[in-house]
Amino acid sequence: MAKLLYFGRLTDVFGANAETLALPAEVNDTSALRQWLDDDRQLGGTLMTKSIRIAVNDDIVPEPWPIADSDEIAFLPPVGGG
Amino acid sequence: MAKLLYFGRLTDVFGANAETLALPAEVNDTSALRQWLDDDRQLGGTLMTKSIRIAVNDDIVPEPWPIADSDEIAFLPPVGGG
Amino acid sequence: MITLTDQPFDPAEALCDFEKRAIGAGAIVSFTGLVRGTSKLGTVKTLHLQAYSPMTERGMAKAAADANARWPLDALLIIHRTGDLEPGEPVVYVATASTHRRAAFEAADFLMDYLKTEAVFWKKETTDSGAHWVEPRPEDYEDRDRWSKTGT
Amino acid sequence: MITLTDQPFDPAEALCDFEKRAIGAGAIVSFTGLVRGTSKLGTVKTLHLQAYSPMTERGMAKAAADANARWPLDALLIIHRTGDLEPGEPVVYVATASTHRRAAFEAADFLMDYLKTEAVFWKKETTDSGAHWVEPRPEDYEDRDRWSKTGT
Repeated sequence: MAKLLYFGRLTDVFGANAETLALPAEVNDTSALRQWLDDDRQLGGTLMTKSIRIAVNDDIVPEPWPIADSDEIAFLPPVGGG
Repeated sequence: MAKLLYFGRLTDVFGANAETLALPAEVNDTSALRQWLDDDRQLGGTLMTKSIRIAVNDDIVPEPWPIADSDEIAFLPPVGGG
Repeated sequence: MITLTDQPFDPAEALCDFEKRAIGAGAIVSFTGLVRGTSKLGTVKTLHLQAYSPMTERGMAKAAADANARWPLDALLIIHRTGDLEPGEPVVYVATASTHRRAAFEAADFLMDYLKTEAVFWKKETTDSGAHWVEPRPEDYEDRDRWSKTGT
Repeated sequence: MITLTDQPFDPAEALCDFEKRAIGAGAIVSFTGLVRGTSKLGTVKTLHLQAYSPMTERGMAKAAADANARWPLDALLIIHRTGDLEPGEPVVYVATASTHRRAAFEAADFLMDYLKTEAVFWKKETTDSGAHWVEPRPEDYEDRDRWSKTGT
């Protein structure tokens, strides 16, 4: 099972901070994951924008990046604190 | 009588913060005062340098500036706090 | 020293502690960021700050190391809130100490630009007209870009 | 608000009071200048600060007015010591508050450059090797010249 984390405005889009799910066999990199999840939740392309970065197991990755069903995968909209 | 004030390193040069004295009749502007006082105390030109500014009655003046025997005249080496 | 906390903190107390650590430094610059009472969208009720630990802490530690490499600092402090804050509450506190006044100013300025544009936080503002997520403004990215080193 | 005092003061307390005055500002920058423990001439025993009142206060008020004219500040504070200070004691404290982080940083920086090069003070440092009067360094004048407005 993969753990997906949703930050910032994606928390509202998904209605949750996180979920655990089994990835379909063909979803084996971050590009495929963006496409599959966006379609599955009918987000109309929200996850396809480059301004949302992806971290795999706590590291932001260049994409596409391979993913496995045991990974923690975080979707990160533009950051900023202070 | 004029009141003369000595600040910064001039406090040490004159051995005092201030003194009150009668100005000679011919000492009627700041240039004449610098020259007369430097000679009188044998300061070897210490008071002749431009980096020492003069304030008359609490205002820094462009020189030569007229002075009277009732003025408060301050000698100000380069300033700086903090 | 870097602290991420979901509890309110007192910048004056932080400055007092920091001064003790920075004895001998000569120059201390501090920045306090407070939750504003009004925004473009109305009167602010709360500001919610979300972090992603330990990525958030790691990023802040890297920025602190960058500041230490770039300026001769005697001490450095970052405190950043998470959770729900009310207007007037401190969100962030940065302090830098150096023998050199200019180094202390620049390092604090640099750290704030990092925190505003690169630190791993997300902010949700709730006003009387609703809630929205706040992302950095173009000026924030321009401020940050002042520090980019080209050709080194 | 400008204070010239021959009594020790506490920057943390000053920041605490300033925050209360600056509620709603968003960004507060503060600078603390402490007496250093060592100088080129050895271990510092005391720093003596001489002022010329009311010229000193008038100059500081003018600098504060210049900062207010130049940046959108919600509040501003300068505290400056006179008399005899020991290493580690605060000499100067400047705080600025603004809606804009950049304005708060620049105004504090500007005020410190004024205080270092134009404020009407003289400093005498006593070290284990003797006493001497300290005047601004060339870098201090260069820092100040960053703020000169040409052609306006």
